[in-house]
Amino acid sequence: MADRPRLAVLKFASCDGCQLSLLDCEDELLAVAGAVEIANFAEASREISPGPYDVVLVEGSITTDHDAERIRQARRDAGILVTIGACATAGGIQALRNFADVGDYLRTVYAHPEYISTLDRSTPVREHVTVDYELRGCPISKHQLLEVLNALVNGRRPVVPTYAVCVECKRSGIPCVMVSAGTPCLGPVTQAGCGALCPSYRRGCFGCFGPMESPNTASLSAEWRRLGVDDARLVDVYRSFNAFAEPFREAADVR
Amino acid sequence: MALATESTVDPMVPVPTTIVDRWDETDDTFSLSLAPPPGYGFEPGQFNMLYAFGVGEVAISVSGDPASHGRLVHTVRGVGSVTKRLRDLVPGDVIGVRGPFGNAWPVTAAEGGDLVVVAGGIGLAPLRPAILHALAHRDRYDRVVLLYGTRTPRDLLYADLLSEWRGRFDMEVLVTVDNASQEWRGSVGVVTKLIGRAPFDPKAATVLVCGPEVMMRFCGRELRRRGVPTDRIWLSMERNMQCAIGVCGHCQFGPVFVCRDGPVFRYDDLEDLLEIREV
Amino acid sequence: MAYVTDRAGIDRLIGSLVARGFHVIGPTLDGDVVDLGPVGSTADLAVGTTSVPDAGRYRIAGRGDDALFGAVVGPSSVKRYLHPPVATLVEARRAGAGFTAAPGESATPTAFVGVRPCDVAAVGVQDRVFVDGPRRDAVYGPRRDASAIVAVNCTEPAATCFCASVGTGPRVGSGSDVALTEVVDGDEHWFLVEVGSPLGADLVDDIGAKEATDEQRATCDRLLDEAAGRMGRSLDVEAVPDALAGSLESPRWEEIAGRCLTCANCTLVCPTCFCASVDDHTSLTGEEAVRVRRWDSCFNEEFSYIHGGALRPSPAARYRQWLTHKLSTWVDQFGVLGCVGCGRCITWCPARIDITEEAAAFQREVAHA
Amino acid sequence: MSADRTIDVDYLARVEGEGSLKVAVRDGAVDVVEFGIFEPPRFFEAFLEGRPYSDAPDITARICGICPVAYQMSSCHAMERAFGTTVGEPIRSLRRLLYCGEWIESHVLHVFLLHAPDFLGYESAVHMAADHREAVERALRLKKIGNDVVNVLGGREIHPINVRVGGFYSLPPRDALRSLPLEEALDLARWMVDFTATLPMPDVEMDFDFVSLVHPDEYPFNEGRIVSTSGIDVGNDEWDRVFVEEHVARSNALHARTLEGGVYHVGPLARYAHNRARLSAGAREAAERMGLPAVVRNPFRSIVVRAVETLHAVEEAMRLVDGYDDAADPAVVIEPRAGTGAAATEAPRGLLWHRYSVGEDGRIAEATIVPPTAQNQLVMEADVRAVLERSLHLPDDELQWRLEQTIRNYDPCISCATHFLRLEVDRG
Ligand SMILES: Cc1cc2nc3c(=O)[nH]c(=O)nc-3n(C[C@H](O)[C@H](O)[C@H](O)COP(=O)(O)OP(=O)(O)OC[C@H]3O[C@@H](n4cnc5c(N)ncnc54)[C@H](O)[C@@H]3O)c2cc1C
Ligand code: SF4
Ligand code: SF4
Ligand code: SF4
Repeated sequence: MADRPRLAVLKFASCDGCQLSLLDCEDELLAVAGAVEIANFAEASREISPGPYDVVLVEGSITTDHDAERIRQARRDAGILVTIGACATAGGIQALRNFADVGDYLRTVYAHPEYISTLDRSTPVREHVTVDYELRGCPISKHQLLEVLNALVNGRRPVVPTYAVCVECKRSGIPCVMVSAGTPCLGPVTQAGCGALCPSYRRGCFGCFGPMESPNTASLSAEWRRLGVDDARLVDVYRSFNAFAEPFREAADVR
Repeated sequence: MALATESTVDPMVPVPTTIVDRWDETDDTFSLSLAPPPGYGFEPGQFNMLYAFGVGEVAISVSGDPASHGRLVHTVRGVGSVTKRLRDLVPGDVIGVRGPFGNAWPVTAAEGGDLVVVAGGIGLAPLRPAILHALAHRDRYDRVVLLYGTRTPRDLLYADLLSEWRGRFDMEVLVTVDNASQEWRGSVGVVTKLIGRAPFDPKAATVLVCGPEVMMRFCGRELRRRGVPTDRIWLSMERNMQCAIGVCGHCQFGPVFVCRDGPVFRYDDLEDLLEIREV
Repeated sequence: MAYVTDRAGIDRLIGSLVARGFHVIGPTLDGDVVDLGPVGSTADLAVGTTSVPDAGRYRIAGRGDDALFGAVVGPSSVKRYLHPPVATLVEARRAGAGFTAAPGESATPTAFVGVRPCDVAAVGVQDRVFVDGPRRDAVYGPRRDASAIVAVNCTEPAATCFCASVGTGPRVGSGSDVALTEVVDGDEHWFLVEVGSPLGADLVDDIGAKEATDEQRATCDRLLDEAAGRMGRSLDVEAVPDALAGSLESPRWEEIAGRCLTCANCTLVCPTCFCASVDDHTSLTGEEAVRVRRWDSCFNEEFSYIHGGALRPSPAARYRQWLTHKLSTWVDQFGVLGCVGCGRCITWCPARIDITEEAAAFQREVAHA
Repeated sequence: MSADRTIDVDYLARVEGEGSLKVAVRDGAVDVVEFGIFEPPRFFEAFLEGRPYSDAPDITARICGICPVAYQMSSCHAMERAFGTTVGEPIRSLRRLLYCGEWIESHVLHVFLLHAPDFLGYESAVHMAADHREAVERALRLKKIGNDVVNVLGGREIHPINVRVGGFYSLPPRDALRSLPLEEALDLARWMVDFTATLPMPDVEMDFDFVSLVHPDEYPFNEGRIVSTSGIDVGNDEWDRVFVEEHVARSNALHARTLEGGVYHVGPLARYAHNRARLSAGAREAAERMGLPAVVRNPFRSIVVRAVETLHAVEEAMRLVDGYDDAADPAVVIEPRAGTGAAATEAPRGLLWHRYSVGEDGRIAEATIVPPTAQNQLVMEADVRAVLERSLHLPDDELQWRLEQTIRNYDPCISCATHFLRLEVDRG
């Protein structure tokens, strides 16, 4: 990429956490701001310069017609488009609406649903435009975010593995919670990236990085049942932060 | 003498080496000529690990003349991040080199009979040193035959050299392409089709094959049909390679490590495995 | 010649290793598991703790005694230290038009105390990969040179153990500097000490152990013979390599793939699996670059990637690669089996896949074919 | 300058989430002031229904990536009340410590990266760093220490994974807390107070009805009664007896008022007004040194109060770390039963109220979440109106900036504000 690549950070339906990850890179923030030109990052700067951009980070899922149009524009403006977080890569927690009637939701939440314009589904960016790289996680790992920015600046392939959380768990020498404590863990079907955070706190992974490259949810669900987890709970487990990711969607169809 | 082992005790540390010259071979393929340290030598079929600073390392066969010691030539197809970075470098830039690794084409064992070289696409690169060697010692071989196929005429490597070879009386060159435009007057079709009509004595030939794995599998079958003993057919295999010294595990193909036991293998050693999916 | 010592003697042994500049590693309590960790004295060991591994399950329990080495192998093996999960291979830095490149790791002398015979054998297997090959690995080699091994023979094999059938235990073969046999019997608690190397002889000198009586030696022999008969599992090392080599197209691979999670746990806990990948990282400015080697696994899709796609996209092919490598092609490559019978892959597989059962199933299949 | 002006800020920058501001001036007088929230709704309350009680801390955290700890704390406390459970030490202290981390992180983020650039005339902190590199570096260092606190307790700074109803999944080792660089944070927080006090301060005084928690012994994080300047003093379960929410067309978030229709203010100024005496010694002393009155009515000075609260959070964290003993169970045992529980805690930007009804089966039957920014929407508009009236002499661009700054006084979190609401169907 010639001199300083221009970076834009765009937000769709989300909690802001993934873009905040960039501001949470306290040690690197000023260096990043030196290596790239932060051309459009509304959360951090009033100065918003128009596209095209070399790299566009997209946070959030598509939940309105307006946003569906915005993301198409973002794609036109983007050299490399990177989706960040479970919302952008899988529809996020708000994709739970995809399994219900949004009219009911609107009435539950808002006194005047007619004021609200929203699609009945929350969909990943990939369903609307071509995506060059995906960073998983709810939220993303800031290390992976830095890795992608660094790799793009330096013209190398970002190291973003798609294997299971277990790989990081074992590399770090964390005792497996599933085997050594009987704690159900989604690590075997979840993509690495977090550094096996939950098991390191003796908690089972709950899948916030979404499905790994070859998730065998049927086999893992069978093991969870052996540990005493009922089908209703299994549905909850797969229907959480990456509910609309295909393998988890299927896994939740237990009946 | 090997670069990495000689200059450091660590076989994983690349030796910075300067690019002396570079030129395009086709739209996506180019050659790099490096200045090797004094004493560097290789055998036809061996490869080096080339390191593009900060981007990564890839296995690339030596494609130059084994007799020319002043220059170390590689021919590379730009397909991914590392090879594309290598493509963008210019003379004076420095890359890392480790090697040479792997075994060689059996050019000596082939003496006294016909030498048949079957290449597909970039597969001609690792075979060129073998051909150059054979031509340099032409009297040691009966017929020297090259069967070469690429996707289109634009993908033919070493065009000048090919026409020079075509012009020789002591070498047979048959070229084919998968898809051709109007102007192409040569043959059209996959390279395996050439095997049936190529002039060589199957009983006295040694055949060296390099190309995509499917192409090598079909060549193997075709050569066997033509009557070439399977222990005189040799293939050069490609696998993911990260260490080149047999410790990373990536290049396993059943019982062999391609980097350590290959990349050149006798067809009869691999024949069965080649027929099995996803080995 | 065999000697006898007590817990204080083991403390002196650890002290002597420390005095010789070794960083000492041994089985310690880590939350719910007994696993390798730094040890300054016997108090740091998992004293009085046993482990109860089974397929896909591992629990610890109190023993009601003060055994120092009362648990069988935990998830980690010596591999974690000699072939570390993450190692910097190359540190490169731009310099003028070019760059400089240097090795990234140095070795700390490390002594492993309480290593089970299967794991001692595993070090031997990894030696063949990393130091006996055409080129010596620059991370493993120096670490191995700077290592010492105090083995402990196994008198209490677990349900997942099958070293006896593989020929690696329960009594340690070659490869240790000192070999201990721990005997706890009522009030009695002593260690038979056997010397395996000149360093071992010096260590035994340092701790001032007395010579063992015939009776003590006989006790240990008996305990180890009994242990050999109490293995929870077995593997037919004569038949399995060929059975697997002949089963590459068996439909059984698909059946196993139905259970396998491709989570890679088995390969990562395996004390002989050595597969690794090299990643490139750069400083943001691009001035510095490192090449880092990380444990990888044949269960990971990109492990077999070449331009155009992964060569083993299906989980069945990945499982097949693992099992045939461990129990068949390893012999072709290195002259030994890739399995030492420690049972880790059985214990730490969340899907309870059992290497001995799967191997036996292929064997039966071939026999009936 | 024309007597008719409109200023539309379509996309408010340096706030968390997507908001807009529309003001119209007719015949020289302020006509319309609308703080709009167009961030798409995410329906959290709706999909919490039917989920197990234990999902609440993880799911509600995703409402806001800036203050996930606040959501986890309000939901845990509400659930524990529904089940009649109370947690003891060290869990109670660790929860305060976790909140300290979030306050430090969030306040420093807002003060330096989002708000201070307004006072000094920079588009962003990165622009500001060109002239004030050291200040920005120090701020980032302090922010990082706040995040370190959240990290060690919660596993990560955004959406911590170690919080559960009843306590934690595992307790951090004592050494891990002791090695937090809090001494360094103390120096930085002191400097932060001094720094904010030097900022040029627009001169406005507002008559606010301040609402915050009040605790007899502590500056409030997780516990206390809900108290207002106007005399409200109720328990956590009575929020909806004294406040109402309404849905207006311009916003995807609901607006809150007092029952009498009054506009109120939550956040640092409110907490400070009600709890100044219970600030840590150093924070109280710093407030005095800066000449902060007992009640701060200039909304722009909230930046100073945030700095004082940051110092408080650092000192409080030091106290909590000193008293920490890791030999304890990480969580109390929860026995779910049918019931309703409510809890208000103090998010960095103000009162955050949760109420849950849980069925026999431990699943959520009803959820209500009222975030601070929803409560501040009306007061923000009132402030904008007041500032606008005083600033009509400014040219459009300066006026716009000044109005944005006014909005940012509230550190509004729009992600929070959009996704809530009560299960109340207006059948007109
Ligand atoms: C013995 C041998 C000799 C060779 N000789 C030649 C030669 O003479 N000329 C020539 O042109 N080529 C040759 N090749 C092939 C050459 O090594 C590859 O084309 C080259 O490695 C491509 O690297 P790349 O980074 O440019 O491409 P990519 O396809 O981007 O990368 C390939 C490497 O990067 C990694 N990788 C890239 N993308 C992914 C992904 N999505 N997932 C996982 N991993 C990924 C893999 O580890 C792989 O090793 C040879 C190969 C071998 C084994
Ligand atoms: S704890 Fe979970 S992620 Fe870690 S190895 Fe076990 S199953 Fe895999
Ligand atoms: S372990 Fe699982 S749930 Fe926990 S942070 Fe990692 S991916 Fe997310
Ligand atoms: S065999 Fe077990 S441990 Fe190994 S990859 Fe399959 S599921 Fe994972």
